[in-house]
Amino acid sequence: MTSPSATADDIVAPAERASDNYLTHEKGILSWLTTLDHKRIGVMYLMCVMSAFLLGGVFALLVRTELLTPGRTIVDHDTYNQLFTLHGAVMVFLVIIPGIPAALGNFILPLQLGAKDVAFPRLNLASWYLWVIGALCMVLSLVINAADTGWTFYTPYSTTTTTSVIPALTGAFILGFSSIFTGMNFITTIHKLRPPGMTWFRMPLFLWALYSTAVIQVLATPVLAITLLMLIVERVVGIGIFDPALGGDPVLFQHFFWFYSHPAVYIMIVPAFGVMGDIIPTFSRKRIFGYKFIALSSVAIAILGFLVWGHHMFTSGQSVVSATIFSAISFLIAIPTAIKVFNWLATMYKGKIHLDTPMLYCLFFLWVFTIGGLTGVFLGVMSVDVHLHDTYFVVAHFHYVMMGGSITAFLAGMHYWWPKMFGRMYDEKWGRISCGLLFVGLNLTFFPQFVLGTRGMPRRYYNYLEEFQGLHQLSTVGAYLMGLAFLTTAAYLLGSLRKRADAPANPWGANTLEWQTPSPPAYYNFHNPPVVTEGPYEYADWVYNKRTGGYERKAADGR
Amino acid sequence: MPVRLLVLVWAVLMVLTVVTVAVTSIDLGGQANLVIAMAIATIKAGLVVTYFMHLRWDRPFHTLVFAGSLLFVSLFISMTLLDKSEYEADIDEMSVQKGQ
Amino acid sequence: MLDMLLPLGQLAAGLVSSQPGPLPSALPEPPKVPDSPWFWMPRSASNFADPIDGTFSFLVWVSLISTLGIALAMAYFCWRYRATSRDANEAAESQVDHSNVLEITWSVIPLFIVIGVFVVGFKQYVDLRTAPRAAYEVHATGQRWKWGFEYPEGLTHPELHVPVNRNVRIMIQSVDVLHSLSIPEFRVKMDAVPGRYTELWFRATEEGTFPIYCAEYCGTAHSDMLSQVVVHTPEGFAAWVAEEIRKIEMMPLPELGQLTFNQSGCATCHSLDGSAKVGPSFQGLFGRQEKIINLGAVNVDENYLRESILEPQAKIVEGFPPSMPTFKGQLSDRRISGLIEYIKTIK
Amino acid sequence: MAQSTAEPLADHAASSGVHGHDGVHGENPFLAHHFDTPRHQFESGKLGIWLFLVTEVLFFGGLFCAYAIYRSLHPEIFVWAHYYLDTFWGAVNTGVLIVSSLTAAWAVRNAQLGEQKKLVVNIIITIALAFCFLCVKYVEYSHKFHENVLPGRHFNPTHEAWELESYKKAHGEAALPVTPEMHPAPAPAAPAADGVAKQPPPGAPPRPRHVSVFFSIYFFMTGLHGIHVVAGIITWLWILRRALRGEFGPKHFGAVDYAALYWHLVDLIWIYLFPLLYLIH
Ligand code: HEA
Ligand code: HEA
Ligand code: HEC
Ligand code: CUA
Ligand SMILES: [Cu+2]
Repeated sequence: MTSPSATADDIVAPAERASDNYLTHEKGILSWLTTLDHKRIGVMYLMCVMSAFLLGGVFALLVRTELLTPGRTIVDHDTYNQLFTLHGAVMVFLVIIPGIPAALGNFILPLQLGAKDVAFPRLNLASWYLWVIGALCMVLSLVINAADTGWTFYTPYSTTTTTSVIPALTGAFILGFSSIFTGMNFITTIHKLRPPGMTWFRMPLFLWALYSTAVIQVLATPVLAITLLMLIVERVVGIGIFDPALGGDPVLFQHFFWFYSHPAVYIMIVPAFGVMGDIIPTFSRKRIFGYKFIALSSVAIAILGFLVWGHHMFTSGQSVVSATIFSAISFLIAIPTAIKVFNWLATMYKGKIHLDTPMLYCLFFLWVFTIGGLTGVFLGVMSVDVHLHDTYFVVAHFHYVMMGGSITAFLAGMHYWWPKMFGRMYDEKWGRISCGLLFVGLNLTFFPQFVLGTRGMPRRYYNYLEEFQGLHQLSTVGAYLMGLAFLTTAAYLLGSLRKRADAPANPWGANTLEWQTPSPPAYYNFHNPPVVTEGPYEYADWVYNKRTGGYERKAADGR
Repeated sequence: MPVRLLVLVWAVLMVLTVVTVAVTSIDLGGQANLVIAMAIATIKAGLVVTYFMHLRWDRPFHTLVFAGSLLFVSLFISMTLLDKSEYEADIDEMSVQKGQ
Repeated sequence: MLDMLLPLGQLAAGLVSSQPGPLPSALPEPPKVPDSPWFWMPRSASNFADPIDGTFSFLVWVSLISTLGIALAMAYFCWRYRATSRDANEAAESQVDHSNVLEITWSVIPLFIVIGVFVVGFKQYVDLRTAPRAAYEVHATGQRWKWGFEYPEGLTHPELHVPVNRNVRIMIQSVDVLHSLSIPEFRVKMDAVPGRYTELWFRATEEGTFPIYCAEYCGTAHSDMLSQVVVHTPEGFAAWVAEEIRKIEMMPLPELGQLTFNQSGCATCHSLDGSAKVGPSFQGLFGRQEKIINLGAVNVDENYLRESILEPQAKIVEGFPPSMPTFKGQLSDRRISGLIEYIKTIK
Repeated sequence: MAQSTAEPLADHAASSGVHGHDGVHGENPFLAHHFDTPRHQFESGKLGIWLFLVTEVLFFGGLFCAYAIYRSLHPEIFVWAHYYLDTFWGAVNTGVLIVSSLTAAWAVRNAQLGEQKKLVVNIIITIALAFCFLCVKYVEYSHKFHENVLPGRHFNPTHEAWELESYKKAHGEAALPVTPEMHPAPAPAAPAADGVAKQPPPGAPPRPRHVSVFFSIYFFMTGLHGIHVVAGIITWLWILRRALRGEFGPKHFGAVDYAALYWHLVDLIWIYLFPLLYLIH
């Protein structure tokens, strides 16, 4: 994308980089807490999401440790139930739903689009505060007497247990609004704040993905909100709609819950697809393959994703007719996803591939997500799901797609944009080592769970039969390995912040607009609005400059 | 929107409200009353959306957005109702004990 | 292949202490998972096992081929088109960026595959959900945290016993929260939903003993809500039923009471050693004075005990929640008398 | 006002993409730095508010779904319980909201045309009617609280449906005077909420089980709607303040338009709630 003025004004050699950027523009904690700058809000989100991930990860390690032996290992029944509930709820509501859109997306979206900010900056800040309040409610539940319902809050257990379910529900309710606000903001921004020349089909795929995600956030999350509200009221006064003792129906709750929570899994994965779509072409120095197919398949996934919720309920007593419809549409989702996977692969064909950390994570994603997605197809087959439902096969499926898919893409994006966000390069060698460690750890943790599942081991089990011990132990070792990988990652990333700013404006030679601002970007993003004249994946004009360690645009006359 | 149109729409809305109340007192048998009440409500809603909310003159995209929300609500309700046959009549007869 | 890595896990397990967890309620010892001849699935012991395993292995092959294909292509591209260094500023060999033929190919082939598995899965599912009319019918009740099976012969037992090669239909119900009756060796599973009946059916094709799990989360002892299914020869099954009925008829009352105490889940809430659980302990209960809410002291005699079991809400002991379920209609008269006699013996 | 809501905005071409210098728009205090023109800002806000309305529709959609399911499962409960609701007050409130919708729409027009006085008047009427709506709701609610017609487990009405005026009006002859003999002493101890009912007069149906659920749904739906009305009042008060300061005019009326859109949605939801809750046959 050419921006005639951008070359002159915005791309500044590192040595003379303006000391005035969004990080330094204003000082003091208060300037952060009251900021309306999307970049700062993005960074605050990033910090919060990472802390929540640490919390969720610690719960995961406790869960895995407990499962080392068939009987009691470190905690008792009830504590175990609280641990996996909080692990699931924290990871889902606090980590991956806001993860890519609210943390990375907030920072990148306006920059990539060529806008000065999101459409509603105040709403954006409000969304962050809601996240914080929601997180505090979750923590409150943890402190009082953590909920033990599972992250799915199925009735009538959730309406009768004595643990503090209400704070957890309130937390999720508030987090839902945080997510809705982000979605509304992103749709409006993409519709209304595109600069001249930025047509829909010149938008980077990350933006297409965020757009599709925002559509789901806006359409699905309100239903979660009302569901949780009904559950809260049920607990307080006994509303009866989900209560069999009052003529209600517990299965109805499952319909309500999954009407949100299946689309929610696409809130988690579609932005990850977007990250892939930006990184793979950059590191292959080649135009993305099948741009329109990838862009539109995101939209297709977003819409079809609403019509498959019943595949979580094949054994719930749901009617055969409903089950059939839901199963059929679940399979249709595999097609747009397949299109994406194969197009990414084809992008690498005849490229020039640089295997830096972000790209390694993308390759990692490509393989691991495919396994996760394909096992989703196993579960979509009604008869096979009857056997596999609520076993560790499901646990393995969703960790392959959520941990191996979303979180991996989140890491890919974080490494890719880290220099842009903080103006520092991280240690490349440690980046690759940690990535490899995580790859081994992930497969060692979750592959044995597929085997456990097909052999009949149910999920949410505190005690288990001795025959399953070997596989559980492998899984636990893998989890420790992942913990190690995250520790090293945290160490070198945080370590990089202590260095002097050294990142060039465009270390990877990407052609999307965010790389045409200095690293870190200026407070107002662009001095002059960029004018876009070409697609986002044209690399011919970018030349590596050894002195700055980054890419610079060839002058128009071919000098 | 000219004031006359505004007031006209308002008048129609008021009349429809009276009609819907009046219709209730006549038994039309079966689900007919419900269907008529919902039809009238939908006409009223349509008037409010097209005129009071200016959708008629607004960008078509906003109509699409709003219609989309109605589409998804109706998908939600209809797919859930589809499952109704499975809810059993004897739910009532079974006494369910609540543990704690 | 995985098994070679197992010592790793043992090493980790050595680092933390291990104590045996509580035994599954109502079963003397945990069920055993019989050895399976396959890596993925458990033994196949019902009419559903083979068809479902067939679909499953087809999917395994599809997945194996897709993932290996993708991995190989990825590896090959990374090697064949590797860049030497950023400094070299190499351009890609080609900027080819679309091919409708390819797009259609890789949409249509998966489409055919998924349509295929959908149709097969649908047929099998309809089969799973439609029980044949001529079937031996057993009622299963899920209750925190035990299963109860009621046979048409008027027998209630915590284990599921069935004859081999005969259609068995199980009507499932729950009296509290959701549970799910899961028998992996049969490849069947169905939720127990309070307020309605659900059903599942199978025809066991192999004699033996297979575990039953509760597969829907139901609270504290969800993971202990185990039972087992015992598949007999037809004669063996008849003999088992006769024997169980005889046992109950012949059993001296206190022993029958003890059996009932264990089978009906009283132990979940009542201890025998004086410690209060959900409800009061049975130790020294008979003949004692109990403080009843709104009534004051009441003598614990036979009538009181009978009423406590049949109409637990009528008199609530002070200091305890009114949470005891009624056992009216669930226990025979003889069993209740047995319980009373049994409680008398606990001093 | 001409044919389009956005018509009066005669701005320099929004599409030219020419920003002010440095993103600071000296001339217009209401224009945020990331928008090109007031029209640009207005259009963005408008899309934003429509998206917000979408979330509201889905939010209430969930409730309507619960209503639909429960009603189709237990129609008898709805028939029985609706006698407790006063159609008259429901209809009055419907009228009140429709009038307030009119004034809200009118206010938008006033703002667009810069009719400051009329704008203020219309906003005040809208607010007044909103309060009126709440007052009627208060009357209805307090009446029910008084009679212990409460949601969920607190439901324990002092009168059976066939003892109510509304029932007698509808069924004339069935509503025989309830004599003491027809009231055997109520069963003791058992929680009176559900199940145990007074004896119905001949010809009248006995109370179905779980009538309380209707009131849970009723209070939940109308309560949530009432909260939206309160939010609307707060919004309108804020708009009123700005209108009194003369902040609105042909170039800047976005806030009035957005508030009105929200207010119409609140009206729209009531348009459905009214027949679904009050007009059950
Ligand atoms: C990021 C989150 C995410 C994603 C993307 C997915 C993607 C999919 N999921 Fe998953 N799923 C979850 C998160 C996710 N899921 C979670 C959290 C649960 C459990 C919740 C709980 O109970 O706690 C769950 C549970 C779950 C179930 C219920 C299981 C049960 O409880 O019994 C089912 C059943 O159909 C299912 C199906 C699918 C399908 C068909 C896809 C598809 O979208 C996958 C499509 C992808 C591919 C197919 C791979 C790429 C394609 C190719 C390489 C081409 C070749 C393909 C073919 C030949 C078919 N999922
Ligand atoms: C995003 C979603 C997500 C993620 C990432 C994970 C990650 C992990 N999960 Fe989780 N899991 C769920 C979502 C997720 N899970 C859900 C929804 C459930 C269902 C809950 C339910 O049944 O209700 C579940 C359930 C679940 C179970 C099943 C429990 C049961 O059914 O009994 C198990 C068991 O092994 C498990 C294990 C793990 C492990 C080992 C990881 C590991 O990948 C974790 C590794 C992470 C760490 C070890 C943290 C290290 C972090 C740092 C060191 C900090 C770094 C800091 C900076 C960079 C600043 N999970
Ligand atoms: C879900 C928990 C639960 C189960 C299962 C249960 N009880 Fe109870 N039981 C209670 C509670 C709580 C009380 C005290 C409150 C009351 O009096 O109802 C109680 C009280 C009693 C009493 C009166 C005790 C006294 O001190 O006066 C008897 C007798 C009794 N139960 C017998 C049984 C028998 C026999 C069974 C099994 C067939 C059983 N209970 C199963 C919870 C349970
Ligand atoms: Cu019963 Cu889990
Ligand atoms: Cu799903």
